[in-house]
Amino acid sequence: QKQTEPESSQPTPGITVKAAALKGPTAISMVKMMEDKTALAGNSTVEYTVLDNPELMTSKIVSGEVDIAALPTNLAANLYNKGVPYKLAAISSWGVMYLVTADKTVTDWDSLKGKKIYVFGKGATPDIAFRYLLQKNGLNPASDVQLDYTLGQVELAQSLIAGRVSLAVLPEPWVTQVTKGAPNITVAMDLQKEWENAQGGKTAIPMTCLMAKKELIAEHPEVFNSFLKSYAESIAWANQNPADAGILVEKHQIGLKAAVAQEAIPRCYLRYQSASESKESVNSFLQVLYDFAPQSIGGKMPGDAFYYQK
Amino acid sequence: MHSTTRNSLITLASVVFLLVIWKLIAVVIGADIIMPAPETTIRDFANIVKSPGFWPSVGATVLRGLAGFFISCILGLGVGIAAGLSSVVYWMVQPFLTIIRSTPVMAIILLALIWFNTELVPVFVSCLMGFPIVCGNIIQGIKNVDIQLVQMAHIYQVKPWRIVLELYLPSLLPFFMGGASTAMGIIWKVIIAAEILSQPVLGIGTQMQTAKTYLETARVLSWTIAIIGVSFFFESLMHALDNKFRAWR
Amino acid sequence: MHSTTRNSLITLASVVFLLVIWKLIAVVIGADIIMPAPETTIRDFANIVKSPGFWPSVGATVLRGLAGFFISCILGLGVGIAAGLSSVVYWMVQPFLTIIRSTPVMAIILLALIWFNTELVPVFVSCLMGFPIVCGNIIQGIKNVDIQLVQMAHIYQVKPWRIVLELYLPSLLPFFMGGASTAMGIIWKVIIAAEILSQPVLGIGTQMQTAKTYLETARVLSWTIAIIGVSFFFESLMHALDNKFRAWR
Amino acid sequence: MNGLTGLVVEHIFKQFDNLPVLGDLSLEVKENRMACILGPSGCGKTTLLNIIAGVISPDSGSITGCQDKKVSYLFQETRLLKWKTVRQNIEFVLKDHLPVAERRETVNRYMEMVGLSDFADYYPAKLSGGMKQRVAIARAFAYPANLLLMDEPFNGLDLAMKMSFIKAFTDLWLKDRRTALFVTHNIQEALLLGDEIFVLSNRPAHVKHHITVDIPHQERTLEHPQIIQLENTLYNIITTA
Amino acid sequence: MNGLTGLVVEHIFKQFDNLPVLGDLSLEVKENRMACILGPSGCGKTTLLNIIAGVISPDSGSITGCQDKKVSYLFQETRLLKWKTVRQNIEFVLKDHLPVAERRETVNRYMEMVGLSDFADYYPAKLSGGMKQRVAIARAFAYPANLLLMDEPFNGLDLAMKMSFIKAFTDLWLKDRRTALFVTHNIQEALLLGDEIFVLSNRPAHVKHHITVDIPHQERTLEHPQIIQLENTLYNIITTA
Ligand SMILES: Nc1ncnc2c1ncn2[C@@H]1O[C@H](COP(=O)(O)OP(=O)(O)OP(=O)(O)O)[C@@H](O)[C@H]1O
Ligand SMILES: Nc1ncnc2c1ncn2[C@@H]1O[C@H](COP(=O)(O)OP(=O)(O)OP(=O)(O)O)[C@@H](O)[C@H]1O
Ligand SMILES: [Mg+2]
Ligand SMILES: [Mg+2]
Repeated sequence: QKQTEPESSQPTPGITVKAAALKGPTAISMVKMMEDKTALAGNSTVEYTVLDNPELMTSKIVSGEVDIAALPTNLAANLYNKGVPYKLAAISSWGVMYLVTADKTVTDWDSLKGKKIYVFGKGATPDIAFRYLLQKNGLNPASDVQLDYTLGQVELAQSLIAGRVSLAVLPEPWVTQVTKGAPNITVAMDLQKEWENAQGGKTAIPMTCLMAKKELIAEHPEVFNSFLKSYAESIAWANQNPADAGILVEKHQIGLKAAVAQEAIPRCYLRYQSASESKESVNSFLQVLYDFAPQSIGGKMPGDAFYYQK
Repeated sequence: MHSTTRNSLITLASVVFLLVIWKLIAVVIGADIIMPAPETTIRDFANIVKSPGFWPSVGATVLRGLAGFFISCILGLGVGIAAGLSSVVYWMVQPFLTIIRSTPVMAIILLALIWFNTELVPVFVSCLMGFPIVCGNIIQGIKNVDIQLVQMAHIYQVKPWRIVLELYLPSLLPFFMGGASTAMGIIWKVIIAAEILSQPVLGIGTQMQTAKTYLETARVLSWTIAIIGVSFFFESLMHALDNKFRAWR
Repeated sequence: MHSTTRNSLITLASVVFLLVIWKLIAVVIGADIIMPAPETTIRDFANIVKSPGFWPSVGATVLRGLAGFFISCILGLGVGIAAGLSSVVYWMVQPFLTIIRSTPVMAIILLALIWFNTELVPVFVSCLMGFPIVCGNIIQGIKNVDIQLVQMAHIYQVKPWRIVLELYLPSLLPFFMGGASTAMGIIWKVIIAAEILSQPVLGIGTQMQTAKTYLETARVLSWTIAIIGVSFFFESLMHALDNKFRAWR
Repeated sequence: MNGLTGLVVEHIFKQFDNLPVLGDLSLEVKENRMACILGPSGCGKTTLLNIIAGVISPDSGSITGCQDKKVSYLFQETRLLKWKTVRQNIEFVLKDHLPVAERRETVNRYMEMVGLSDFADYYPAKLSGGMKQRVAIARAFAYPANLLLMDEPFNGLDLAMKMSFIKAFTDLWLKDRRTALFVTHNIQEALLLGDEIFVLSNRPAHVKHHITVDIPHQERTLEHPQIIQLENTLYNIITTA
Repeated sequence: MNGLTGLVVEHIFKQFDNLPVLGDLSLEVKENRMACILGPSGCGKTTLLNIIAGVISPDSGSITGCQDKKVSYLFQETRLLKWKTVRQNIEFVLKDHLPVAERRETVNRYMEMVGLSDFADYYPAKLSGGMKQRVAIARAFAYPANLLLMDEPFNGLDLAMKMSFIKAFTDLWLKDRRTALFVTHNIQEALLLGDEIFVLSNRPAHVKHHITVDIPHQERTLEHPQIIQLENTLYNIITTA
């Protein structure tokens, strides 16, 4: 706080950047920065909030309350298409989706035929991505398998542990929780890998991203760039030190316990990649969503202006 | 007839007033994604009404709501009368009522999902909300029944079930109507919330949730208008019924 | 005294019965993560009561609940009496009531989050639930006020505000109590739901949501017990008050 | 017709909170006779009828002779169901006791008797005070009881109507005798109807005077010399309390 | 004291639904005199009082002389607030008209008059029928009105009490005259209190007979020869409708 005092003797009084992250794996990317209270260029500081649900994130972005936000990429595209003055700054996670099962006969796509698969959030990204993969692997989502959307993520995890559900698409950190809680449940497929296969090895699935306010980018480019730098470091650190990161995750109430986070982090595919480098991946990802349900990304593919160019 | 026209006019004026406020809020907020203007929403509403999925969704939600309402009323009347008449029953059901009233739906929903078919979960949840409203009112109503009339009926050896039917029920009517019309209104809200959670194939809540994940706020509001319309229709029905029951006034 | 003991015993018996059912369900389901056994839960409950965060969380929720309750009652009484006395007001507020009753909380919570401080959102949302319950009952109650008494008061030129205070209010009491005690019960549920959505720093709902994401079902139930306890306490208070008000019976 | 003992009330005590209302009250009404109770306002007459009817129980004392009797009780208040019409109010107490045809005929007869045939479909809210009282009378008379209790039955009726009711009631009662006990504040009513007249004291009430009227009912008129004499006696008893 | 015209009721017609209740009813009560209405049950007496009090409005006809008067109305039903004690019920109508000390004194005086001082803190549910009526009487008398309307005021009271009330009321009224109009079914009450007696016809009601009683109130007793003669006249008028 000292640095932000208006009558500071410092030659360049810094600004306060407001950053928000969605609870869960998305926020892990920022945990090191939260802990270190890393100062940005020009003695600027960051104020962090962890938001509980996408609605809160939406309202904070629409009202312009936050400068930088970590959120699902499709939500970013949707918001962008609806006209919020933000840009995609970087991709932070490349997927957290797994097919988990207690059923040993599930080994490949063909073995899914005729099975009942629990998926959560009908029409949301995991659902669309999974149906896309089914199609790509020669299965008709409507007839070859039975998709059940009854349970939410938490209920799904509980039911898997309790043995009431045996086959489900699940994101981290639930995958870790479930495999910890019920040893008979294993990860049958890494949907990230499957996505890469389906895309011919060209692109990965850019699940969550960092979005920044145009105003910040334009008016304080050096502050913004120093943020990106710290952010990239923070991600790298978390990947290298999952145990320490886990402890911080619990401390900052990001929605995971330390032990869970430690195991989940390697499966969250946290990797910093700038917007311009990620363009192709993002485009093909959004295209898939668009083909299934144009509304899911706001009715159109975002143009080049969506991507922050250094 | 004449006063009906006047009443409709007043209601209309108040709806117009609401629209104006809405417009103002929309202008102040200036973000369609948070609060679309009324005209945008109404245009969108016109579209969904024409879409083929509209009536089936509305129908499914209405059926669930009515089921929840009737179950709430029957249970509420039964338990309320028993608890009102016997203090043993009263103190016996009290813990159950407290639990039903105050337990967060979240804590129950997984059990509900395990035991009931997805289609029925909203009905179950709406009973958890509607039943205690009706029941609480009936318990109060019973305390308010004129004991002198009950004494009279006992002296004249009127059969107990006829005392309940012809003496208690009419005395309870205003309390029942108060509870039932409130429950009727709130049940729609609860049904939607439960549909959002349990995602049955057809239902206004399911549609709303989809619109919400896609950030289509105007669509969310269009479905809200649909549920308000449904609610308004049934409330008017209740009001008409209430007036009919009061013929003896 | 004597009958109070008896009543407590009956309630106790019924609580024990509930625990037995709970135990049975837990055994049948056989999965702690879905339905922990009562003894596990009670042990966990004992732990959270001792934890330093317990009372502040409970206190915050109780404060919000009481605020929501009192605002609901005051608004419900005011609007209810006005609408009950004047048919113009009745038809004017009708659309507002319908909207408040049936609009899904979700559609409002976004707006609420923009306008209110996170701490206040649960209060606001609980008013949206409590107010129409009280209001609906009061409207019915007004219809039930003895017109003969009102005529008497007019003949004797009693001042209007004294007629409202000394004639209408006591007549409305059973209706008000019916509405208020139901609202009181349900408000806890709603406060929790809103806390889960808006995540204020302190609150039972916040704690519950955390426990839920950590898959700590016993902890979720422990907090449920806490809210049931709170609800039970205030309901008993209402009951005592109600009896006091009925001294003239 | 059935029942053998008449009504015997012995040593009744009743206290409300700290207010002693009945203090050692005893009286006896013989089978198929009509008794009348006179007494100051608030002395406990209604309380006594309520005790006999079983609505409240005495603190001590015993009542015999009404256990297995059907009781018809004309309350001090009309106690009509306001959501039922005149006809429905009377039918309400008859439904469980008479078959439909007979019930309809009975209801019509008693409505005719109290002059309310034209108002059969009126709700109580639209009747005058006296008309409501007449519905209550019709209901009490129509009910097939062995014991008839009436608390100020002719309250709020005009003189002509009261006279015709007293006549009609006497006729009915002579034809189809029942044990009857009624409360009144009117000496003439008491003398025209009662076989026994009990005058109660002030609170705590007991029987202060007991008069037996030995004139056949058919012969009783207000001009009958013995009646006039009893009237004066009673008048003096009551006004010089 | 104030007001100059008395009460003039002219050509009143009133119909409920399709039931004509009052048909061209006219009557006049002179300033500070007491008038009495007799008439068969259900003929429209209460309706007439309600019209005069302004509770309901007539279909046609005019009423003059009560516009700016304070009216005290003893209704046919007691109309007590059941959540208020005897004292509070009387205070309820006085609060806006008398300062606190005077009010307290007035309430005590009238409770004394109706013999309910010991029951000041009783709720109506615990009073007998006659006691409730007495509270209503105390309330109506205590209220400082210029016009007093009473519908069967002495209903449910015992004879001794009624006589003492008639006496008390006459004294009050002689001291502090008000225009008064009351309904009764009792000829003796009418003769002891009324300056004018109007006998109404059957529905639709109009004034069938009008008798003026010219005996000073202090001299009226039931033994007064002129009263006895009038009593017979009225008795014949009423019973031979
Ligand atoms: N609100 C009403 N609607 C319809 N009819 C009514 C209403 N009020 C009174 N009546 C009718 O008007 C007639 C006169 O009623 P009212 O109460 O004036 O009689 P009353 O002379 O006071 O009789 P009583 O001596 O029995 O009190 C009755 O036949 C009654 O049924
Ligand atoms: N439930 C009660 N609680 C307390 N006191 C009561 C109750 N019921 C009656 N009383 C008292 O008992 C006394 C007798 O009442 P009761 O109604 O028997 O009188 P009553 O002889 O019928 O008088 P009335 O001629 O006025 O009808 C009264 O003083 C009354 O206040
Ligand atoms: Mg009595
Ligand atoms: Mg009348």
